[in-house]
Amino acid sequence: METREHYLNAGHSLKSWLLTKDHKRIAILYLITVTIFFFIGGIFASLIRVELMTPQGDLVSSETYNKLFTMHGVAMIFFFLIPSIPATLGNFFLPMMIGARDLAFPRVNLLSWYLLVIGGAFALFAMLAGGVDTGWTFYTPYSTTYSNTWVIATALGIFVAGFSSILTGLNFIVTVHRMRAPGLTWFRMPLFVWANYATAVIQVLGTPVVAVTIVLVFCERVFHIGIFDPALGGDPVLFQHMFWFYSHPAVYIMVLPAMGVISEIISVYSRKPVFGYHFVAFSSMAIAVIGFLVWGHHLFVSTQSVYAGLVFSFLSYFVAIPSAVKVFNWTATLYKGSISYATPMLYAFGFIGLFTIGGLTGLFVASLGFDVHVTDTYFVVAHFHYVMVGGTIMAFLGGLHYWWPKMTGRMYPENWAKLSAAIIFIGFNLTFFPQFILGYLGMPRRYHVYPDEFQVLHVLSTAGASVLAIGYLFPMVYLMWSLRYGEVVGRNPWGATGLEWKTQSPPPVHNFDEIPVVTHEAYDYSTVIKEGVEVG
Amino acid sequence: MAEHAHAESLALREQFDTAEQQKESSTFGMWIFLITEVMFFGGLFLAYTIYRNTYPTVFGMASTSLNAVIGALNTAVLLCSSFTMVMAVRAAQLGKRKAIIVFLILTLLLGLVFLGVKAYEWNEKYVEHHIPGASFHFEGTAQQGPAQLFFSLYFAMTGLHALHMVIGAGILCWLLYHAARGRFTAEYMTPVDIAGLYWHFVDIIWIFLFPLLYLIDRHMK
Amino acid sequence: MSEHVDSVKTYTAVWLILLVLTGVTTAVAYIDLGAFSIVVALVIAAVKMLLVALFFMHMRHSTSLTKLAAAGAFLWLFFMLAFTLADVWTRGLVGTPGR
Amino acid sequence: MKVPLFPEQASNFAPDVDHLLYYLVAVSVFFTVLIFAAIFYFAIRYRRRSEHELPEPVHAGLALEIAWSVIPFGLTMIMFGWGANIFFKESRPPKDAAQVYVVAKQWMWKVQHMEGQREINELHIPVGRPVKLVMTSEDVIHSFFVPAFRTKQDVVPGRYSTTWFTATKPGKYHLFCAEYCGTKHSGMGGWVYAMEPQDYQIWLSGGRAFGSLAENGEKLYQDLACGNCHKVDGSGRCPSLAGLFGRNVQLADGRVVKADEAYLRESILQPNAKVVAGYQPLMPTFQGLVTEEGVLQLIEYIKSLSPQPAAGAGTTPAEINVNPGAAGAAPSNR
Repeated sequence: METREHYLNAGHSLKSWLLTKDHKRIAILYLITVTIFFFIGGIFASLIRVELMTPQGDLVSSETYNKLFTMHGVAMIFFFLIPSIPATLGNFFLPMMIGARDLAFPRVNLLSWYLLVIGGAFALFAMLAGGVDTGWTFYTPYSTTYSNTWVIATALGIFVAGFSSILTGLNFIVTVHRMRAPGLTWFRMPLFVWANYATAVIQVLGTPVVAVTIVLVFCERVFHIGIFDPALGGDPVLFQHMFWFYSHPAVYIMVLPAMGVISEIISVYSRKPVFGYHFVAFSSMAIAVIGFLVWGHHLFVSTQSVYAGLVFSFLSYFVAIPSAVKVFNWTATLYKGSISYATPMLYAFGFIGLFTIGGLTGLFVASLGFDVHVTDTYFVVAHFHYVMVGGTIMAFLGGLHYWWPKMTGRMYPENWAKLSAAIIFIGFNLTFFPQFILGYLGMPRRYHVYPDEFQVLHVLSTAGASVLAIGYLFPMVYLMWSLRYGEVVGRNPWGATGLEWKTQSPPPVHNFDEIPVVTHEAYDYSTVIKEGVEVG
Repeated sequence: MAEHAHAESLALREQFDTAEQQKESSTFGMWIFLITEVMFFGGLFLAYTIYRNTYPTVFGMASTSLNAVIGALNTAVLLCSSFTMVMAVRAAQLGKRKAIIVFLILTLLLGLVFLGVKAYEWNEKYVEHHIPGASFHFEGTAQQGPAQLFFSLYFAMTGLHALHMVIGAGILCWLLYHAARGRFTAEYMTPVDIAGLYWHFVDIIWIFLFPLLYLIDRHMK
Repeated sequence: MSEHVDSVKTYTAVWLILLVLTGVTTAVAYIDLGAFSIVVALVIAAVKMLLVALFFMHMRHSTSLTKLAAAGAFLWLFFMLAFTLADVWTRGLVGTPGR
Repeated sequence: MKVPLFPEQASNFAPDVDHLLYYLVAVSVFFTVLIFAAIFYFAIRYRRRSEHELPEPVHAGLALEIAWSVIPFGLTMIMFGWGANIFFKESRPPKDAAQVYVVAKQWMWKVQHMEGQREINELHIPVGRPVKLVMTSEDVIHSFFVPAFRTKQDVVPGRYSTTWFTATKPGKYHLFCAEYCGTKHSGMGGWVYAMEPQDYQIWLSGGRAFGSLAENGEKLYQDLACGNCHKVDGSGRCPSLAGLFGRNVQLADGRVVKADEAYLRESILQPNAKVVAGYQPLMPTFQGLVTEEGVLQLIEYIKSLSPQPAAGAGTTPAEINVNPGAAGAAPSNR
């Protein structure tokens, strides 16, 4: 055991990491990168919350505040949430789950990490050089003509990071189509693979549009050519169409892989196949497709036509079906299961609860007459934080704990993990639930100074944010600790069925000593658990 | 595969089981990449559609100021380059090293001719003050704004197309280098094949750009 | 695609048709067809695209997966154009400018 | 300190939106409780009792899957229909609405009443009478938001956007800019004063000194020498503007457009975009020479030249079959 070669000890030099083509090492590189951006974005978030404790705006100036929320959004969305699950857990486990030795294009995989780093460097440069204040949405003509901050550097960063996302998606699609182990038919694939496949489809079809939109904004700003400039007869609402054509599906880039993680976790810790496997698999694809047809629900009050608004509102409700199908099927999976309360399962419970609230409030804002009142208020802020923080980050942490023993060969400390999961859940709700009320009261988004009567709810939200911040620091510390002191684990500590659990922990360089042949459906626990026989 | 001295860097990679699987993956990967390109240019086509729909008359006037004959000839040049490219791929399929090189050189030359003509046209626009920006002026209409929108789109679309051509030319040079060293055989010619896909795709973009940019309201002139 | 080596004759024929179509589309542009000139121009361009894709890009020998992927790209392009135009074309119909 | 948990209801739309909220909350609470309860119950009832237990798989039934897709979907369709209904109402101002012009710029709201009152960051309106706002922006996108009225409308440079409401309760309500517009975005707010009609009349009579909007427009019209070409009797080089507003105009390229505010604005700033049939494109652009407020005054003056009494009548909603102009399809002009 001590001397066995695995992907972590196959080379110790910096070069062996920076020039690696091993998807597992690239996943670790990604994990480090997105964690850094998560903490950068988190620092901005903390400053925002501290600032909002008082209505006067006395901690920072308006200019600084506008930069804070912009950079919080940019760091979190483009450099944390979008790459978070697909590029780390997906990169690590997608090839293993389909029984492949690597992704189809390992060098492209490494390139896409470098692109993220280069894009991130541009964004970081913009942040350090003075920041950018357009909001992460870069609405024209503010971003092209009026803002005098570092728009170009940030836009370049997002453009480059976009190609990172495209290449990851491309790699996943080809890998799933061409690299599956013998016997692994489409409907034997784990649902995490389905979810990442659906995500990859969105990345490939959507990201190029935002890339070209950024190119146009870039040209307009640098050469003053004016594609969206109303002074020349250009249409600023066209920018919003092009931006949201990507950025609404991008929400599903963030949440679909999270749903995939939850499917895995719910199944393993109930020891039952996911209820309605086919429906859950297809619902991922349905979300990917329908998600492209609803972008105009961000434009209800933008001077978009009433009829377009009607169509977009109507179609938005179709996304609700596959999302509801997933939630119901996860819940039904628990029925007559053998439910363990391991940390990943707690995160999964948290995910289902928070995603349910986030999803249901999505129905609120898809309703035209209702959205007119709450759009661009804290109601929307609360809604998408429930989906992205309550959804994606809960699943990311859940997945990280679930696969941690496989990735590192060591177990995390269970009690600390449970404690921090509870702290995160409580802190999250305390932070964001008051924002629903604030939003309905009419507190607009992106406000540095606000009327006094909103202060109590803001203070409550800030208090929650401090709890949440502590909750996020805990796993950082104990996961690092476990790298050295965690209990050594065997191949399959959870009694899980995926192919990734059939190889050693941590896995060897080429994942499998021998490529497995798949003969069973996914989640057939009778192949792993023999009643009365020791697990592991 | 392994008998060739350089084969290990180009032939079967360790993540694949068979050469067939590798070839299919590479080709499919290139198709997926082309899909992203469709959507990339799609954003520009969207902006074009919206503004042409809003300002039909000005777009017609601005379009007729372009030289349609040069545009058509340049289209023909690009189609010829596609023909020589497909001939290069065919030569690679048959393992004819010399023919690969000849056809790749022809493709490269035709591509450079296209870019040269494009540069000439852009220079003409510069002389005529049709480049969007402070010194923009389009005679014949008081609607300078929409006229400038047309030329903004013209430069964005032809510029990004030309950028793809330049990248394509770079890929052709890379292919030529390896073809000269005899790395492509009838069994292993995937790079030539997928470079061909890319080159033809760039051609297809131009096939749409030409009528959309050059041929609006020609009959009015 | 070493399994399918098309003949030089096929390629030459496609090439010549493409050149002819370029001439046709240019010539037709000088005839006043009203609203149909854009339709004709786009149909000719689509035919040229299909010729290039099917023959030069060997799509007629491709797997159905590749064909599906290519069709998907155009479907998505259609989504983007159709829904944005749905907005632009119906603006102001309710009697208020904007909205 | 007062800590409100629910916004005031002060417009005709506020009760509608609040009722929709109650429905949405009821549906959400039902499903949230259902799912939370199921998770808790299953998690406790079926907790793992031995490390080696292997539960029997439970297979999904098609009927169940369809039921829990279709029933919630039916509930969401009510959300759609209800919300769309309110939205449609919000989008169609009544014909007798009093018109108020709003020009937004970084970072203030400039309001002009028909009678000549001008306000900055304040809007005085009478209770019980529909008010229609015609808005545009001089720089970036802003958004006119009055939480107590439950209305919001983006204000976009280069075009007019419209919203309307009827205040139902006298009082002082927050006006916010809801679309991020730069450094002092959060300072771009003010107050809407809903007043009893008689108080409103008193307030109105306080500001006659400025002259009415149409009077100011007439002054501007003379300063810019518009009348040199646009002669009233139609003998000038340019079409007469008398009776123009609200009429359908035949254009040189064959299209017919309705002469509404957007058309007049475009014709002042981009005269050659729509040339009237029988006239030459001679008019120079007034882009940069007239402010957005000036354009609004000119429009009001041109409206006052129409035979039917325009005072306070605002625009009549265009018929559905009228070509909306620049934004509309114009396939005939290829």
